[in-house]
Amino acid sequence: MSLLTLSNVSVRYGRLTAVRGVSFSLAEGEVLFITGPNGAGKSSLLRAIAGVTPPAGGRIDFEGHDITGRAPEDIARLGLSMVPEGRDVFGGLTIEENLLVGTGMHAAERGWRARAASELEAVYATFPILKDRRHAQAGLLSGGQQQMLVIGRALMTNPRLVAIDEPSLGLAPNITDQVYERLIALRAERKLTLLIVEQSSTRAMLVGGRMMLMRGGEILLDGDARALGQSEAMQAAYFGYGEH
Amino acid sequence: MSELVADRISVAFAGLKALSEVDLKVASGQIVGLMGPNGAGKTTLVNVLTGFQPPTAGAVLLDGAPLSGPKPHLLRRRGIARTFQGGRLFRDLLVIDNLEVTGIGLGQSRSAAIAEARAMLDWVGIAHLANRIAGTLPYTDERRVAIGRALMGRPAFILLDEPAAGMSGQEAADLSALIRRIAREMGCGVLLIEHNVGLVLDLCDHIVVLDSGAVIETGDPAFIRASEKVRHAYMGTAADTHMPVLEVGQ
Amino acid sequence: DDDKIIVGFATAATGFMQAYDKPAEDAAMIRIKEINEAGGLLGKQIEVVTADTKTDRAEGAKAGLSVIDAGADLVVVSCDYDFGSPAALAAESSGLVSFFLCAESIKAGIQGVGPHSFSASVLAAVQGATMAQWSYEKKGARSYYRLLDTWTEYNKGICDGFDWMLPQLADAKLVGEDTFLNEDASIAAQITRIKALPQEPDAIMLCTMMPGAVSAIKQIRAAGINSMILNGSGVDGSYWLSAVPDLSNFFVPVQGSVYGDDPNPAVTAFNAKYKEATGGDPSTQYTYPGYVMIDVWAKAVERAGTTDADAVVAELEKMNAEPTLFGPRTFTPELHHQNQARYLIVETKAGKPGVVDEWTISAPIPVADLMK
Amino acid sequence: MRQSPALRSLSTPILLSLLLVCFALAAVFAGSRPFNQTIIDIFLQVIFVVGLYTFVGNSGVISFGHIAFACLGGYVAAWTTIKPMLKGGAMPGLPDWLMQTEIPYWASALVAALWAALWAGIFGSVLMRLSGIAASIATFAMLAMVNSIYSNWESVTSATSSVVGIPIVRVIWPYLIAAIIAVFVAWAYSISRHGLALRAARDEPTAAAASGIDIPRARLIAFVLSGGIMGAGGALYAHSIGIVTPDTFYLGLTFTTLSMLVVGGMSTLSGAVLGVLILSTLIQVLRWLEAGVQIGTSTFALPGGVQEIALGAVMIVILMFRPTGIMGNKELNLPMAGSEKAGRQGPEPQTTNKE
Amino acid sequence: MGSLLQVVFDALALGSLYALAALGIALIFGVMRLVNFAHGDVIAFCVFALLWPSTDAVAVVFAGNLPWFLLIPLVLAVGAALSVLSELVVFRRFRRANPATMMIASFALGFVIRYFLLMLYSSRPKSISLLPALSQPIEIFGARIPLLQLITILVTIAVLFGLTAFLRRTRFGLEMRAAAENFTMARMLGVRANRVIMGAFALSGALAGAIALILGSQTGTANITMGANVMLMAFIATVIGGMGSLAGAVIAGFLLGSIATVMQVILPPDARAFRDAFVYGAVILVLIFRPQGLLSARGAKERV
Ligand SMILES: Nc1ncnc2c1ncn2[C@@H]1O[C@H](COP(=O)(O)OP(=O)(O)OP(=O)(O)O)[C@@H](O)[C@H]1O
Ligand SMILES: Nc1ncnc2c1ncn2[C@@H]1O[C@H](COP(=O)(O)OP(=O)(O)OP(=O)(O)O)[C@@H](O)[C@H]1O
Ligand SMILES: [Mg+2]
Ligand SMILES: [Mg+2]
Repeated sequence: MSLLTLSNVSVRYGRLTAVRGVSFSLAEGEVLFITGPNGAGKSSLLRAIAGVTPPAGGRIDFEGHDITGRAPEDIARLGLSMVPEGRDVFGGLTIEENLLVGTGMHAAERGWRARAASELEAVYATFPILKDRRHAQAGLLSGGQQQMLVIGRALMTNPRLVAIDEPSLGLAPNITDQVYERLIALRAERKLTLLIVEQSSTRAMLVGGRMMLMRGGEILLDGDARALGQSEAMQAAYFGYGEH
Repeated sequence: MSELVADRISVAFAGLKALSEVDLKVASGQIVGLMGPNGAGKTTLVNVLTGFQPPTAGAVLLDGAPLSGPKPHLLRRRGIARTFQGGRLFRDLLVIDNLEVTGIGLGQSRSAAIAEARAMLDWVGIAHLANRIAGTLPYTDERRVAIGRALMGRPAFILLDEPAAGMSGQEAADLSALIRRIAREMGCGVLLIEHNVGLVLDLCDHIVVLDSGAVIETGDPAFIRASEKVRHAYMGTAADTHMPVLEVGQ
Repeated sequence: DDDKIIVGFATAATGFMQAYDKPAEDAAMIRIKEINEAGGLLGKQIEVVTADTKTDRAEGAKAGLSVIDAGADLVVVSCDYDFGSPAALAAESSGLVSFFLCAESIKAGIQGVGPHSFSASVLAAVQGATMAQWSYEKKGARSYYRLLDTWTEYNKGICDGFDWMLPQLADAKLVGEDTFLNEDASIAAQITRIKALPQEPDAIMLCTMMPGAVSAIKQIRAAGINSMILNGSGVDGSYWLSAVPDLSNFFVPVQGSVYGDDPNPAVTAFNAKYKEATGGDPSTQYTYPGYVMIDVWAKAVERAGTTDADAVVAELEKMNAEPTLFGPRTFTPELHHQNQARYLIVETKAGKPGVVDEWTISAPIPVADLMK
Repeated sequence: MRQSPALRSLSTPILLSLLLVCFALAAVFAGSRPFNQTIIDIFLQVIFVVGLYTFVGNSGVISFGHIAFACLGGYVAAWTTIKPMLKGGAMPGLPDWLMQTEIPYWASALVAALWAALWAGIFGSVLMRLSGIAASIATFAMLAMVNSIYSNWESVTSATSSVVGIPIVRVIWPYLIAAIIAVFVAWAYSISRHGLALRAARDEPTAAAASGIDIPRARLIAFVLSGGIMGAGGALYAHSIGIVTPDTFYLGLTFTTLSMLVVGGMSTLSGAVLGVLILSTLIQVLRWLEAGVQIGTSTFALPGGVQEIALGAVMIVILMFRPTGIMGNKELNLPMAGSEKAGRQGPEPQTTNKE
Repeated sequence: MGSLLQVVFDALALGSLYALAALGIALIFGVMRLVNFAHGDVIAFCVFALLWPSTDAVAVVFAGNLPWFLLIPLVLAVGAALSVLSELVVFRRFRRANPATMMIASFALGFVIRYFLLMLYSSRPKSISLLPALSQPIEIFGARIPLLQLITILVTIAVLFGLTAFLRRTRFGLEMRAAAENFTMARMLGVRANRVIMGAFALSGALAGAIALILGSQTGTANITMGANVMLMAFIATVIGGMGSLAGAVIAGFLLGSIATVMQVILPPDARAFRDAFVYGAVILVLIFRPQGLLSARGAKERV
């Protein structure tokens, strides 16, 4: 059964069309990388899925609910967690508070506090630096530390699907590795589905899974990451060779 | 020949030692790399060198003389330019105006500023973007504009904070070529912060590695590549360590 | 038009001045109606045109010009000098007579507008002087404390009159003084200063106006200071007394009584008429100058036999202790205002106001002293 | 051929001035004195809003204090144009030479501009180091200080009492000319090097500092210039009604001016001017409605107070739909850059060939 | 000694009102970056809600005669309701607008409320006797302080601690602060941000109601513009306290009251009229030396 289905989704900013009729579906536990050059519309697509920029056309289903045009908080509450591009930390809150914000949506469930506490420990285990500075103000963290924080925060909400926009941005190589380690482990533990946007296909090739290439708001290629990554078609599509 | 020196710089933020007694030297025409894990203090060091952050101890020396007064605009006028981790363009202005304004800030006449701005856009390779509103540019181009802006008035030093972040391989390679030209053709001293290890190792004459605010290693690229300390503190897959991989069949 | 006389009201129909302008205007209308019913002025009916100043100075100038363009023979302007003067200046430059409904600053007239401008009320300074002399003579007050709200000229005017009178009262002494601002949320510091006096003063001259007056009085009494409180006419009326239950030893000078106990029965009759016309009793004495204004102006027009401004002004300036419903009125070529007037003294005792006396200061306040 | 940007943007002040001229002509043809006065008020408001724009629009710092400069200017008019005899009575504390001075209204406006600019320089050199809301509050504190001083300095300002005897100017032209000058000055500043630097600093202060721009100094220049415009406006205001009091120049005018600027669009000159024209027209229409209009045989009138409520509601609605103001970030411009004729001659014959 | 204590009490008496008002302003500012100029008019509205609409000079008291245990909740509820209404009808549509636009919108809203009251009640100040028992002064160590002010001070401190604990310790408070910092991001984390902001408005409105009660009983007057001055001082207190810092706002509120009181005490009679010039001069000084405010709110300063 597919967890997330996009049918013919498009996104517009005024006259500019950033995403044109994109359709795909994502099964539970799948890992999907979306790559593509600058301005391909990757971030716009993610924002449409998360309900931040309502799509101009098409339909999005998540876990059997039509979420097209729904409010971001409703989508989040269905279990879709998104890490946007650019580090949207709550600068005035402490690191721990940042991590806890999203757990509030489970407040109606029993035992949520205990679960939040154990999630917190898990995030701290992945990023010890966050634990060291748990009571520091998030806005004062370095760029990379903030990136760790937003990823950790998204994982705290116990989501079914995480969509992450450029997780490696500004991260030191070893930290990037840790992020991926954690994501992959979570996928194994609780069938977490991953939708990851990365500029380059290198990481997708290393990790494996499924990969899509976006360009000019459309999906040009869709297939196995390792296979695609090495292909000539990939290079051509990425840079748009032979199109004019 | 001109020389920018960080002399035993320390910075503390309410109990947190962001930098402790860091020494660093950049000379004209030289590309110096600054590496280190997240939160090592790289940006803080650049902030100190450009007057955005007064050091708790130590001094910044320009050609042997200490720079006094942490006024960023004055340091810029003395030839120490920088870019930021985010683009920080003047988003409502045209690209050409972004550069022109900097010329004006440096005290150039209006016409001189415009002329230099045009020449600079051309030199950086983005002359075609001159009349775009800066806020609408894609990421890569934004970086180039920021670099062009920093190069106005031909500064003696340019400090680049993660200029290649979020760039694809090809884009990073283009950027790398540009940085090399800045050093070779303009004779600028370049301080480069990057997490793209390949780019740094390839480009720099000299590399300083920070961890937790202290210098843990300095040397030429070959030495840094080989350093066990650096590998331990910093390197990941890029230096081909282990990497999580999906089990086959998924 | 030759068959009618036009009175133009450039007054506030909206904004905070409306509260002052409206009652006086209603009273003026009553006098106009009386005149029209008695056959009109110079045999012509008086007609009224109005323009709203919106309690704004720039709008005031426009309102003035509007009624002038509508052919006004008399331009009636807002109660307060600041808000009335733009329209009055417009009238002056068109060579028309203007009357402030109830302004109590010396500027409302020759000094601040020009030779064709008058005020229908009495100078604020007279109020302060009246209270000082009356309390000295009739209440035996000797030690005075002066508390000035620096918010308006009116307030300062009261205190100026008080200051002029005090030195003339042998062995009366000013034991302290202080200032506050009408909008001050608390005057605790000022009260502390009064409390710090070795002895409670006999009287506190309180130069202020609504709404800050209520707050000040409330706080003074709450602090247990029981001195007599002397005021200007601005705090006349019983509408606010509920805020200071059982207020006593509190004195206000008024031109006529709104409490139904005016020694002159004609005033009580006027109050009835006012109620008939507007549906409510006059709430303060500031209703009355509107009536006086039309009264004296109409008399001057009758005597001059024309509405021509200069002729009317000349007749007005001949008035010396001209009797009106609310006391005698005098205008001179130097002063188009009252620098001496008969005042009724209203005392509030256990929350009930009533007329207890009548007082006219022993000498008019010299124009030179008023101008300083 | 492209023209230089400066020349191209020249069409903005020209168009705005033409608009103002239209208003002036309307007043002349209507021939009604109250209407004439209304248009004078509108021009004064244009001067104030354009003055405020010169600082706020370019620096991005909301100033609550600019009306203080209008106050300074208004009193200069009082000090320099009232007949010496009258002055002595109202403001005995003036120095002798000032007491004897009597200059024409236009000269008083000039002196007022200089005097206000001087004080803007003095206050500005302290305040311009601040940014954001702290700067806004500091400018407000400046206004309150000026107000408090002018409301109580008996001997030179006559305190709260109105100063009278200022020659009244009821012809419309001086106000029109002053408004047009203000528009051109504001335009010239915003395209100047200082204006450009300040606008850059507005968007990205950090990057501006890293570009060599001395932000406090850039702000100070705008502050002084806009203070000067406000000062001239204040003096003319005094001449339009013949009196000044400190509370004319306080919160009421401050908020009217700011509202017009924000509703028009605070980052453009066109927004500043159109904000005044549109809101003033709206106010006027509402006032007519309130006074009663004849529709057929019956008179239709809004109850008193509805005017203000409607004005507030309309402002909210405008801002809801145009959060950056009516003009947003756009300047009023000729549709065809460079051809000065296009605007006036209506639609041009379609001879252009499309490629 | 007694007189020094008296000065302290007088300062507290004035300052407590500013401090309490500043809490309402700081709360909304912290949550929305909105300088809510309508707050002063909400205060006035709460007082007028106790009177029947009439344009006569004499106030026709209506709810004002209720016993205190009904009166107080009623006024707080009126404030909260009006405040929530203003959020629903107006401010909700300004989430993405810049602070200047929101500020002018709030000003326009205040204008609407003010003239609405004016239509119903006329511009004449009206007198009411609210909770008269509270005007009695009480003596502490030979210094006098009106009971009302003592209550105000206690209420202010209680509200400060209550609010701070609420914002720091509760989930709702955390969500409120998160929504304040980054509205969209908070929603992406499942925070029902609109509800949260509505909650903040309700709190702030209830605080306006509290101010209304205090001002009403202290001055005995209902006046269309009665909230304006307090609102202005509260706004200044909010800024010099450190934007968004509740404790800072309270401290600054007391500080403003103290400066005004001390000036009143130490200035010679002739200079006393200029008191406000000194007070505002002090405001400028504070801002110059601490532009970020006395207790700068966390996150107020962006790092490079
Ligand atoms: N808020 C916006 N308003 C207008 N245009 C936008 C907006 N956001 C994105 N765009 C435009 O939409 C297009 C797609 O942008 P998007 O950010 O989705 O690309 P991307 O693939 O994420 O690129 P990058 O790799 O640089 O992050 C671009 O042309 C961009 O300029
Ligand atoms: N203004 C500040 N207040 C408190 N702590 C700060 C401040 N600025 C930086 N820090 C801390 O100092 C440390 C160094 O930060 P810095 O930004 O220099 O790191 P960096 O090396 O640039 O990291 P990155 O690669 O992630 O950008 C971090 O732990 C950061 O949280
Ligand atoms: Mg993107
Ligand atoms: Mg960094």
